[in-house]
Amino acid sequence: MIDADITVAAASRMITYRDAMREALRDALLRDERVFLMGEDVGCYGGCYAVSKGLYDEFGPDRIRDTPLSESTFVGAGIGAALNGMRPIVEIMTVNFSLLALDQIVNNAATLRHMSGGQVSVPVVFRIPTGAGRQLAAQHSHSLEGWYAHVPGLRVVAPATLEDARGMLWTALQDPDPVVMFEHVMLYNMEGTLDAAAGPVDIDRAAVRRAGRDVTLITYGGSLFKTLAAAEALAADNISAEVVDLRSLRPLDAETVLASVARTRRAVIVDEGWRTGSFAAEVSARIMEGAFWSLDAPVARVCTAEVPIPYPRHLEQAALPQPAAIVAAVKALMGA
Amino acid sequence: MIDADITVAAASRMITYRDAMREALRDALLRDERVFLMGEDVGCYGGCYAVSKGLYDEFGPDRIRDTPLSESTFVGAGIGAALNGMRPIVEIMTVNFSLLALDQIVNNAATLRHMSGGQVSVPVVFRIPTGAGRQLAAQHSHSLEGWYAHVPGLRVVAPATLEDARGMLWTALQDPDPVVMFEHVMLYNMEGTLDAAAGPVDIDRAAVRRAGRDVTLITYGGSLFKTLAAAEALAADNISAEVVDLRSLRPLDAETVLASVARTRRAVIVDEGWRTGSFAAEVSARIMEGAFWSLDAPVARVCTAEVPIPYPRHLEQAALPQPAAIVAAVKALMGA
Amino acid sequence: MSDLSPPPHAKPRLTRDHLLGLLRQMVRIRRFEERCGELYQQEKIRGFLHLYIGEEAVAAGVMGCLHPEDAVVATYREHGHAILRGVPMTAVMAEMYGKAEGCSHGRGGSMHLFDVGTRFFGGNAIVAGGLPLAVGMALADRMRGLPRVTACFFGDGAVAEGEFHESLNLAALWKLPVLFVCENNLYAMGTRLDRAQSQTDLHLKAAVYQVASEAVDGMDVVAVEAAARRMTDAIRDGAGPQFLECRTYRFRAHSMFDPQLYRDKAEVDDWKRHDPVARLSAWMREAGMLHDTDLPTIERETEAEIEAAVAFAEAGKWEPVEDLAKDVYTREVHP
Amino acid sequence: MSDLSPPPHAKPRLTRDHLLGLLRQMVRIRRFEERCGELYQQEKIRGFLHLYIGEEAVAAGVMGCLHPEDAVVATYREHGHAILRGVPMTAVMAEMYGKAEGCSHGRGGSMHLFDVGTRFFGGNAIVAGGLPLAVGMALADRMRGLPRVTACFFGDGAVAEGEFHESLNLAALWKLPVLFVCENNLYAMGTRLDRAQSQTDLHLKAAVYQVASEAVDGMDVVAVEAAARRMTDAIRDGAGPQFLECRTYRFRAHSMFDPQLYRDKAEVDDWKRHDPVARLSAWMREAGMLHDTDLPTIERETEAEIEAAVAFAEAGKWEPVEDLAKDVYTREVHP
Ligand SMILES: Cc1ncc(C[n+]2csc(CCOP(=O)(O)OP(=O)(O)O)c2C)c(N)n1
Ligand SMILES: Cc1ncc(C[n+]2csc(CCOP(=O)(O)OP(=O)(O)O)c2C)c(N)n1
Ligand SMILES: [Mg+2]
Ligand SMILES: [Mg+2]
Repeated sequence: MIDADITVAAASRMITYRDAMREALRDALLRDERVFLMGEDVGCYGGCYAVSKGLYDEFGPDRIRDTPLSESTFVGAGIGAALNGMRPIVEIMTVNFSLLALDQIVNNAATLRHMSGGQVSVPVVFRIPTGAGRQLAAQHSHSLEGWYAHVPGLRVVAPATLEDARGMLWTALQDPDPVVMFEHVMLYNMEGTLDAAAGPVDIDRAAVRRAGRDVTLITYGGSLFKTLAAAEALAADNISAEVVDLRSLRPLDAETVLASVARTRRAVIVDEGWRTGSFAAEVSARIMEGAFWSLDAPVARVCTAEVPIPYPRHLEQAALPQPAAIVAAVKALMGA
Repeated sequence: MIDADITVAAASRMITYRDAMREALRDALLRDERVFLMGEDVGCYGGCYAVSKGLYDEFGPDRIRDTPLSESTFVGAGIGAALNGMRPIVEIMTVNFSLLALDQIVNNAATLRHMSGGQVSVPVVFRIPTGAGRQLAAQHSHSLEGWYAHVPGLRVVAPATLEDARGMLWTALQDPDPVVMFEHVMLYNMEGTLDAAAGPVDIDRAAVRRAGRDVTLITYGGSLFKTLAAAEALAADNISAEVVDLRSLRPLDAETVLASVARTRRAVIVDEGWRTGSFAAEVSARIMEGAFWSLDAPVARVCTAEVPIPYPRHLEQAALPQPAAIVAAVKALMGA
Repeated sequence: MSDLSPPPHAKPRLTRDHLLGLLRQMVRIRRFEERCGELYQQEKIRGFLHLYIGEEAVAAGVMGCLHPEDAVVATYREHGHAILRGVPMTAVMAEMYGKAEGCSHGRGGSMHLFDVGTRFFGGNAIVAGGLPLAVGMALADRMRGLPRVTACFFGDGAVAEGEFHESLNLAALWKLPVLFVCENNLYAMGTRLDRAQSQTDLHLKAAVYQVASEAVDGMDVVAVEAAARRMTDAIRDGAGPQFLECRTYRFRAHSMFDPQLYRDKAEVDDWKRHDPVARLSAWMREAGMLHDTDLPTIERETEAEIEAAVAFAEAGKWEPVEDLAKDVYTREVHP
Repeated sequence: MSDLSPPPHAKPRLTRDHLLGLLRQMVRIRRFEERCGELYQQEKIRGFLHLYIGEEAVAAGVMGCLHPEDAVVATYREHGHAILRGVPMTAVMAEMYGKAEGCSHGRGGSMHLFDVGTRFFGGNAIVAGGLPLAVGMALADRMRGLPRVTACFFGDGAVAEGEFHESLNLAALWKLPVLFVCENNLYAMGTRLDRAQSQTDLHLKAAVYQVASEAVDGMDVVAVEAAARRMTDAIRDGAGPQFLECRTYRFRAHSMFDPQLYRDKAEVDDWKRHDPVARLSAWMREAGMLHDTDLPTIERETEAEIEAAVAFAEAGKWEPVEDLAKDVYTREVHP
């Protein structure tokens, strides 16, 4: 998807997001013997999205650990193992099923450090595929990143690029606290070039993925490429859009967002969550609080329609944020 | 708390929020034989917050139905019973435990109508005590109303006054779709006068609880009385604050909010949720989108500090929104 | 409604007519599913598609024991159940296409077939998510004094979920009229039962809740039906919930994305020797109950039914995009 | 660490010294809890307070079988467990006050006692929420090759939760070194066991997962200890998880808010006749093992320990409000 048409440089290679993620897993398993991967069908089956394919053969059933269908308990077990000297990576097959494990994440992973007065840390990483776009209908298409970003004690990241898919996991594992990593399911097949030496990246700062003057488009995860496409379309109309990829939802790098908006004086937030109560609302509120006086127009949101995701493709696509809607929102702001 | 010092009129009586809620339950059980109450310790024990005390003796174990500790299943059973001709009221002991039932609420209650193409309705009411203030520490003090308000297919209400405690339940039961009703635990002991003829109230519109000119304070549930106290304090400083009680979080009555802000040109939102990703963010974003050009100052939020609620009273109180912080936020906006 | 609905308290029947009926039902599922697999390759059907091929004896054996007023709650692997319950194949196929004429008006797709007319309550894509619903439906019947059964289908994988435990307990505690049908096909996606559960005799797990519980050969439709009839009769007699473990096998991949790295072809082939359709026809043939023209007739009629369903689906309409926000609430609500 | 920690593989001992130790531990809990009840009335302790009075034999019987490197995961009714595990009574009492000197630095309160030094991992206020944690801790020990036991305490009510089912399965499937201790006090708040669970023999529920399982008289500290010793020995020998159901009773209300409408005083009085403290002292007295000065000495020493704990808590400091945001993250993070 991105960079796909750029010639591959000597020190870089073509790779998919899926493979970059698998490399990151392999790398972590090789670097630290305390690391193991646990989840439904991560082993024998090769992972529901084939991310861990091959790792079972290489690392064996102890470290690539298939679990029964018991989301609450294997997530809780990951927390317990982290308390007791391991560095678990727990894959929850999709965010949809993470609802069954939310109690463990909110009431244990996020609170144990605080409730114990700082005696323990919970160095666990939750990998959670998220998002819609595959016609999986109402129970299999949620985008709940914003909920996780609400919870003190958690860190929440969303790798959108190949670099981040390759690099965020190790950084997350080095973090003493629980990190929730959201991987948008539509990104796995994305292919592009990655530096051969690509490695750990920070998980603290937002990134400006495209510089621009007239408006700031703020997004994360699966919506990044739709937003970049919208920016491209806007450029054709002589509107110069800056694109900020949040990368981390908690903590939120408000500084980068506000600095951009201070320059462009306009902002549109793109978020696959349902509009009401979306994470986009938080970003909008932060801009309200931190850049109100620089705004030339109200901050707008492009989110998912307030409907459980329908099965047919045309309705699903109509429900989700699309480049055309982003372009329209920007033009409305520009009074164009 | 409110009205406590007003003389009781002939046609009204003193009553607590708890008793008003119990009257509403009794009323519903008498009016409609399809109604039953189900939950942990609602029967023999008399309800964790004594709301259903006495009803077990009056209506028997079938209609005041004690459940095992199995949040996911008795909530799902409430949904199933609603699908099949009953009008269940399901009490989840507190919002903290509702995390264990969230899958059933999000993936079944909220989606069954849509997934079935409109063939079924799910007329269930979930009663969920919420909020902090009783020194119950990190796992027992959540305010997750905003999460529920994010979900299409649900209606979410928060009765804050005696009238609403008495009146919202029946209206909710008349609604063909699932209604989640949040009762703030600090309100149960609140006493005041209630009209003897008090009955069903709408669950669609926000209410202006106090008229004012200089600033709009927007809140709901347990924070209403802190907000009214702040308005009172501001009045002493000649700042006239209007107080809007949202009453319904989903749908959100943006019209009432925007109309008020259009008049006062300033707004502060008070919400017991943690600040980042709070429902207050949504309200702020709506004002951004709907009243930006009328604003004389950025909309501010007074929320809970980003910390799991600590046990000691002084720290718990410091974490929660308080009248002093509301007053300070308003004064900051007024440039005072 | 299934055309196999028996009168109350009927005994298992081994008449030619009855067995031919069972055979026909299994063939209807088999051919329908095969056609769906092709349509998936042609990208007519999208999303997830979970085929039931190999497991037909379970749905066929159970469904005939239900009455019209009973209810069914199923999983994402539920096309066969829907069809045998009496949801018109046309409406099921249109739903797989996502057309407005689908049984869920196109909104649900393969995993969310609904049909209130035949009391078919989905189509649930959350593993074990249907069990609490079934318990609640049965609770409503009990409270309303209606002598109905709710049949709840789920897999071996669902037995590991917490909701299984909670639901069995609640149904047993309140003696609710639920028939739990565990379709134990030995795998939950790629995870073999013994790699997921310490107790692999799943009916023992149910028995500990004081639920009457039994395991049967799920490749033998007659055995399944006999057990299901005993159990539905018992439920109607007030004996409370019953648990039927059907030992079966899926011949196809878990879904259309599954490369089946986790099992040998030899294992699949072994199981195919117990093919429920072949087995019943062979048995009937030996017993002189299957005439030479029977199967060809069934096949021909089924083929015609399927082609009509495909034609219906093809002719169906896409719901207009303007209707996107429909059917979220019963009354209009603007968030 | 508990001063009763036995050498590995010790057999149950019925020596005077050993029994006196058990008696002392039970008295320590009893008197501590009584004092906490008073302090609650005086509003020194706030929030929820769940007293363990009546159930002391369980903690006393089990805790002595654990080694220093073992771990404990408990519930909101865990003061006794913390004290017997070796968390200083001073730090426990300061925690109940919410003082900075508390074992959880005041942040947790009565329901969240933590002490990493004695490997006491809480204090969990979500019913059954500790079971997955315990399973995970045991998994880590197994993967790290450490021969440790994780003891997990929970009530009869927790057995109805989905996490019980999932955790027993996972521990059994992976043969993890967990001692599950079910404190069956017949009630979950106001709900009597037989009104909540269809199977009231809880150890049978555990057995179905292939977990070695046993029920003992939880009012008899010697019986509890003997069973716990066998089980911890078995776990150390690699036998996998074990489940110990202790049949006990709480003499007090569920928490300080409970008017106890759900049970008769007569039932409580009946159970009080099995008071574990009275029972052990009577038995020792009969056996000539309890000298006249023993109990008074224990009582006096316990009284002194408790008064010192109260004085410590009273003298403790309130954490400054400026520190509110502390201990949310290990490194500084600004959301
Ligand atoms: C709660 C939940 N977790 C995970 C999944 C993903 N998933 C879908 S089907 C399946 C396997 C279920 O196995 P089983 O219950 O045996 O049914 P089968 O597919 O074999 O019919 C899994 C893991 C899901 N849909 N829901
Ligand atoms: C998941 C959850 N649901 C409900 C509660 C409220 N609650 C606290 S203790 C309790 C009873 C638990 O009973 P049991 O497990 O038998 O333990 P006991 O209190 O008898 O020691 C309940 C319902 C809770 N804390 N967590
Ligand atoms: Mg299966
Ligand atoms: Mg109990």
